[in-house]
Amino acid sequence: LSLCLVMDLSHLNDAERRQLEGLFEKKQMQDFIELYNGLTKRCFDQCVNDFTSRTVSGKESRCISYCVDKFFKASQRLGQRFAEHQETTGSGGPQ
Amino acid sequence: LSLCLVMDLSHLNDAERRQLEGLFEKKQMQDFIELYNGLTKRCFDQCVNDFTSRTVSGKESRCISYCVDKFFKASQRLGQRFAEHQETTGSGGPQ
Amino acid sequence: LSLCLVMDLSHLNDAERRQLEGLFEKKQMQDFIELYNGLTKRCFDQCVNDFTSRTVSGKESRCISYCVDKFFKASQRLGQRFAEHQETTGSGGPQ
Amino acid sequence: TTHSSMDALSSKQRIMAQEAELDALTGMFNNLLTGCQNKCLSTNHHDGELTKSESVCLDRCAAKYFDIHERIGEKLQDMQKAQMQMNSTMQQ
Amino acid sequence: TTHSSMDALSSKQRIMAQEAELDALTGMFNNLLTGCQNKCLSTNHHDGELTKSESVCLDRCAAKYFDIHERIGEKLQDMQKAQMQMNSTMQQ
Amino acid sequence: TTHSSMDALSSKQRIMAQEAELDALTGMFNNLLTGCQNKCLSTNHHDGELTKSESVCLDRCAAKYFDIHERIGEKLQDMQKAQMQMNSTMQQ
Repeated sequence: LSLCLVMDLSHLNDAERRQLEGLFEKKQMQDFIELYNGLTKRCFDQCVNDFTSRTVSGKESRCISYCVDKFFKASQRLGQRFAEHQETTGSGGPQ
Repeated sequence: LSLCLVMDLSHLNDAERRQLEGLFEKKQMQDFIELYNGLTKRCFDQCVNDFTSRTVSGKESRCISYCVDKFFKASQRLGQRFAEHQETTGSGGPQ
Repeated sequence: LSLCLVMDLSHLNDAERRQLEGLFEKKQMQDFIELYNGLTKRCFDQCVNDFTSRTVSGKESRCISYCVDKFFKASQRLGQRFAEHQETTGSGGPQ
Repeated sequence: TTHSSMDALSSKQRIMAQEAELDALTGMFNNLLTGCQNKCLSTNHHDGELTKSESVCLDRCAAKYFDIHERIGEKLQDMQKAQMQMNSTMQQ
Repeated sequence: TTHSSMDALSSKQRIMAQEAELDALTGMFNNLLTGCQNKCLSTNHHDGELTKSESVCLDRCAAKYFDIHERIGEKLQDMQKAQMQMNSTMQQ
Repeated sequence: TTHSSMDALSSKQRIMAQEAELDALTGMFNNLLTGCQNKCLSTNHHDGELTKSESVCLDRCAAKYFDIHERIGEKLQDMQKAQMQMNSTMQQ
């Protein structure tokens, strides 16, 4: 969610950085939307498989809640590993 | 295919609405392309599994036709449920 | 990777073609990024399933290398079939 | 409440917000389509009609999807607020 | 027929149409790649070469994919025309 | 080496390169999330906590992912260079 903080922008001047900030803001919005829809998709797929009723059951509801919690804990952990990796390899990736 | 009709645009002025229309037109084109490619992928995956010939068999051809028909009937039904849901919850979703 | 070469641009004038070239350049960058991430995802999914160690094993390493090679050989072959198909059907696809 | 918060935004931001809403709706609808078709439709196509049980399944699937989408949305908004507060604290 | 219909468009619209065509081709090609690789390539990689049967499978898979892509395209165009007529009726 | 090559670019190109880098990082991170969560997390949710073995698996999965991502990146760059040389030969 904050990949922008990971990037090395020291070679840009102030005007370029301001322009990028607007772009980053838009991307963060898109990332949030994708996160939201992707998380719903993931947990819905894993937790809801009974269509004899149109009401979410207690069991499904708990599963969803655990699925979301686990997703964020796993994302946070992988995010830390990712940040550590970026620090050791510099700006990383092909340019 | 017509999610734009579902959205509440009453808080925008005329100039803003015109600008959005251009944007919507472009998105509708992209949505159509995604629909086309996604539908081909879905029905191809489900119906074509025999590669002893390079010609689509009668059985495969019927399967594709049924798959497309069912896709649109299901989409229409889910679209109705979606529209009903949007009406009851207002513009819905996080802003 | 060079779908732009497949398209028929004879109905555009020089200015339009120059504008498209800038657009194509951006898309090629995005395509390269998607190819890179998609290929990593594909071969990682197929080759790495042992998490008793944090080091990539010799077996995994060979699998990755073969997976990448095969991906490119298959892509090249399918790319040839695609180009042949585009030639026979003209610019193809809905407009 | 949506409209009053919208009034404070510039024209450009309002268009961007509307575009984001359309993207969010499109993404949600596409996931609903894929998810409920995968869960409810037989992949063994004998004809092009939806069976009665497929139709009922789609309706229930949609109802459950909307419910869960909303719950997760509320959870995300809480987390986002918490993160924004943390960010604004860090920027000071 | 494509060119004559193109001539009636503005420069901006022609660029947009060309961009849409590139997006359509890219999407189609990516689906062809993924679909036919999934159907034809062994995931048990013993070396980096395509076997003879994998190569033949890829060729046949591509031929079938193009055929089906076209059929579905024709069906979609018919439906799109019908919907556009419906829309223009509704707008009147 | 990155910065010296960056200096030769125009402002617009530098922004585009930075945007491409963000897209690349975002795509890589999303694939890491999906891939390692699929490989390491049980889908049988008994509570909202990561187990010890899930946490260890995520760490190892990430380490392997970074390694393989880099290897494939190097291979791709070699191939891209070869293709660019081929393209420049063809354009002459």
